[in-house]
Amino acid sequence: MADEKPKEKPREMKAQVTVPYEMAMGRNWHRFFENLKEERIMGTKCGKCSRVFIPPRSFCPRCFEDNEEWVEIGQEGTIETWCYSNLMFYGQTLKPPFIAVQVHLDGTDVGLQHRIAGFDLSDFEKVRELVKSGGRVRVVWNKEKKGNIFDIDYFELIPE
Amino acid sequence: MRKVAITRFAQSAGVESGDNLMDFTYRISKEVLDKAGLKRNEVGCVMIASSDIFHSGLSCANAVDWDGSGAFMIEGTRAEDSMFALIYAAMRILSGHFDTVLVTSIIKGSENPDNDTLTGFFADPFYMRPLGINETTAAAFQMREYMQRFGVSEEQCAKVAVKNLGNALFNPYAHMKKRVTVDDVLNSETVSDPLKALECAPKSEGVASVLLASGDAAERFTDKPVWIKGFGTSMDHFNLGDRDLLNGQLTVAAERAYRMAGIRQPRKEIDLAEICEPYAFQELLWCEKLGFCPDGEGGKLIDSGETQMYRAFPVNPSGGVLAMNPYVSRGLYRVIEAAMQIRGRAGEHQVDKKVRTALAHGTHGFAGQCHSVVILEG
Amino acid sequence: MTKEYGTIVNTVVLPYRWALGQTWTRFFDGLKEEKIYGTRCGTCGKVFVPAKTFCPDCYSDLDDWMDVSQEGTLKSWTLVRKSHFGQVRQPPYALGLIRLDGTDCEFIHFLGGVDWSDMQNAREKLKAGARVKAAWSKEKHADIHDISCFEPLKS
Amino acid sequence: MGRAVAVIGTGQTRHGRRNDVSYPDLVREAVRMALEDAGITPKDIEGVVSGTMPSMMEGISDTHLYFAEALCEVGKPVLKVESCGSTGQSIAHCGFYWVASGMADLVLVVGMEKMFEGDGQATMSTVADPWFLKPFSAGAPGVFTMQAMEWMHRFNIPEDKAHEAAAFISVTHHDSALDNPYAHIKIKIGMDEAKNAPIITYPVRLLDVCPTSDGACAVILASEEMAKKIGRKPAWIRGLGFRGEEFFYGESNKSIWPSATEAAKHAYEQAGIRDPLKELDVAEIYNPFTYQEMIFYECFGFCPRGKAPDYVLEGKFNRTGELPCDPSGGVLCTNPIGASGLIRLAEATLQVTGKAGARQIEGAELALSHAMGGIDQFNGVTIVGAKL
Repeated sequence: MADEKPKEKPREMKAQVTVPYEMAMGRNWHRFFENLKEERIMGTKCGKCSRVFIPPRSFCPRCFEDNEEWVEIGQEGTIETWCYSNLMFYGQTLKPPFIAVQVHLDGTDVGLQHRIAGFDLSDFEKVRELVKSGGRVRVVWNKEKKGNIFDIDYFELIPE
Repeated sequence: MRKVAITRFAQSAGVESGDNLMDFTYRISKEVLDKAGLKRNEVGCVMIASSDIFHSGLSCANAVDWDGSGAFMIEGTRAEDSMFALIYAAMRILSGHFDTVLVTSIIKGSENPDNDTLTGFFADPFYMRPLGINETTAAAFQMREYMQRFGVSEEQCAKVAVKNLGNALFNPYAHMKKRVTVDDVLNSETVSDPLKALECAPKSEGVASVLLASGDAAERFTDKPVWIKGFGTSMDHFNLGDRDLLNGQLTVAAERAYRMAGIRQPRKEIDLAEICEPYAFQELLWCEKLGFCPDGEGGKLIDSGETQMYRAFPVNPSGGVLAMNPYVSRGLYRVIEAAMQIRGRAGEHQVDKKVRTALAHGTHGFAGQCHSVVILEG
Repeated sequence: MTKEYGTIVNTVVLPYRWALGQTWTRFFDGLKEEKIYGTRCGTCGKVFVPAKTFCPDCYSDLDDWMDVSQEGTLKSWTLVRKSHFGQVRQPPYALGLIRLDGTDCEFIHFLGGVDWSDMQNAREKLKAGARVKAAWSKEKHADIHDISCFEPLKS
Repeated sequence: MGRAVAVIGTGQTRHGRRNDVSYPDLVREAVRMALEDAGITPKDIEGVVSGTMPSMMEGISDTHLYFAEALCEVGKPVLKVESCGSTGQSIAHCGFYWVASGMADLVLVVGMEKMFEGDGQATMSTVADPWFLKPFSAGAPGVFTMQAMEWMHRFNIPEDKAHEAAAFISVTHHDSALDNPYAHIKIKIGMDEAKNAPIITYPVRLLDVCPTSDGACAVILASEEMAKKIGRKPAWIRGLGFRGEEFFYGESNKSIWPSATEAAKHAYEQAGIRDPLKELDVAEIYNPFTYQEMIFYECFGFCPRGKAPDYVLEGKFNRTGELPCDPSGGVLCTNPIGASGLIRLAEATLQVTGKAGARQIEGAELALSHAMGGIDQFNGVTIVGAKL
């Protein structure tokens, strides 16, 4: 038998793995999402370094102290960086093309990840004309609120 | 050689928590640093342990674990198992490169699906997984062999659950605590015959954190250092069929730890053991393999009553893993419990006798594929 | 949602295509033809089933393939009664550790042909050393389920 | 401080799509080569460290269990360490401290990944949390693109110049890979091709991006005494560092990337390096994206901030330049994630021991190896030298 060759080429075994999790939001994020439902964006502030966080951290990862102060954050901000994605992968939440953005909301010290939308995204060259790092954006609320990050539907560009 | 001390520690309770993983991690890590009077950025190195058994639905768990463990811009990494993290942390100190290492182990059992679902992912995709092998079925094979080969009875195995769930009544951190009888255990639902529900560990929350320090640095943080005198790990074959399930690698892991700690007669020189027994009978089998009693006499050991909390050789006065099973953290919980006993500060579950040397054990994989042993001394 | 605090349901669904490689492919091809292939180590002489690419003890390549016996003795078993998410089949079902004749390791598979409503009888039938034999599935897909289960031989 | 540690053997599989072998067999392929390279047998090994990009990529948990035999772990002390993309460096560091602590004289370190078996981008999106980051995940390219855009904006780098430099890196690395027998992508490309390749996530184009690879890498670490006893030419670990930033991407400044900067600084301090551009002979940088490689040049002090494209276009980092970077072709041409960071160390070792074959940098004596992981969060650096 030693000289017998396998009859077929090596195969692959295909499978889909599903694993369900239910994860706690914790007090801070729960409060954040509850506020989104009322169209308010709340962040937390570090008592030591004074940085304002969004998502609202319960602690400052650098100072390692509790963030006890809540502050309401502006609904406009500046584009720190952005990315036009035309890449499709399995199980993606947003269907491409979409524009992922890091927004520096007024009154915060960190960037928030979200998306820019509200206009035709099919032509990249046009998108490139419109979206610039340093440009201004504002929140567009979702009419239907579910207490998650999509209560902010998207950020729209504020014309210069 | 340098010495390594456990200086301060903290553990969370096993009951379900509404805290998110990040805040939970912060709370416990912060507690340890505050106790030690150490600032986050003064820590030499941070070692995170979080499970790779599809931990909370997040890949690269270290990414989300990083902030809460205080690791921002600090030297560090993440290990797969809390005992691995502790041992690696000790090595970092022994190397002379670091004086302090904060070890934080993290899991929120309540957020995950069943233990059996997750441990099933240890199995290879072609052979053991399609047959439904997981930690429980592997343990059931092992238990039956144990009973068959040595005549250990189901009652003797059940007694471990009676003892440990009872001990847990005195441990404020334990998850499952119950006064039960042998009959209660034997009459509980059959999970995977011969294993009964009360003989199988629950899935628990568990964030635990320990601050290790070098011999010279330790006194800055505590007046009661607990020294890590020895440690050892060992790995068995993957395929259950390639192993003797009753004669695995625990003996080898223990020998390594004993040699390092200079222990020749474990039963005499060790005062107390915290053993990782996700399945009741395993406490008996592991006691044999650790050299606490001859092979096949684990049943007699439990019958003798010696391993009860207030007797000569307490095993799992905390209630063990049967009472509290935060998968990846369970080894570190054993270490913390052993350290508490050595310090004489275990509160209501403090044992009667003076504990000078204690053993902590951790295991993961099917039927004890991988074992870790740590020897602590006051 | 059943929890009394805010949560997010995060269901992870991922696709995989695991490569069988030469050895598993050939082993499963064998099952399709109702053959159970093992490999023998030229160094230590042990026979492993399922066939292995290399000896787990000697680390040497194994290329001595053999068609091993479909009968063996039972070393241990369990009857799974409790359900969990993503389980391979609906409980109750039984699994056995089986030493196939002429091999040096245990083979794992389902156990069948046993009446689980009478546990005392089942335990008697499946005590250590009980003889079992492979029963084949009618439909074969070149996977581990081509063997339907192992059944006790009438003694 | 601590004992000296040497790399005495390395092994790499042929990388690429490897469905000819099952995962454990792939791992063993690398281990066997490393054993052979070091001239030792599995029995000699006193400890094993392994790691992958964590389990969702494999669909198998705690792979140190599954690979027990392939990794020569049975009956041996083991540790498993993982830090996402930077795993390769983290496991090497673990092996280093194991030997440095005096707890073992010979440690086997193995990193592996079979990326073809899962969905890479889907897996990487599970690194992100489900509340804030995952919903906007555009996979790894999305993250790296945002970083590149931030960097260009911050330092006023004209897009055209960055584009030109990125293409230049792509062309030179693909050329280098042709000389690397283990490399996955072996194609000859020209500047026009690189510059006009399809856009993945603007400005990142197809040829700016690493492939998906199957592969494994093994490295054997030894104490000074053991290295001398075995007698093969070793590479000495001269410095190492690892740093991580906040989980939420928007909280730290990725254009100056503190974790990369500080990890290298820590390693330089130990190695006594003050002017890396002059003192290092070669660097193996973890470069899944050409743009990112330029940011690394700046973080590692190879050039001033914002000047990487100029240096690149001057040819400073070519194989014939002042500091050749990624003469192996780097991650850009071969990326089995869990192995990638360790391959960097293996390649650095080959360079300083003069065993790098056609990709050898003449006279290389001091080399930097590096890996990056998480959501642009972690960086690990190891420096090896021909002399202790």
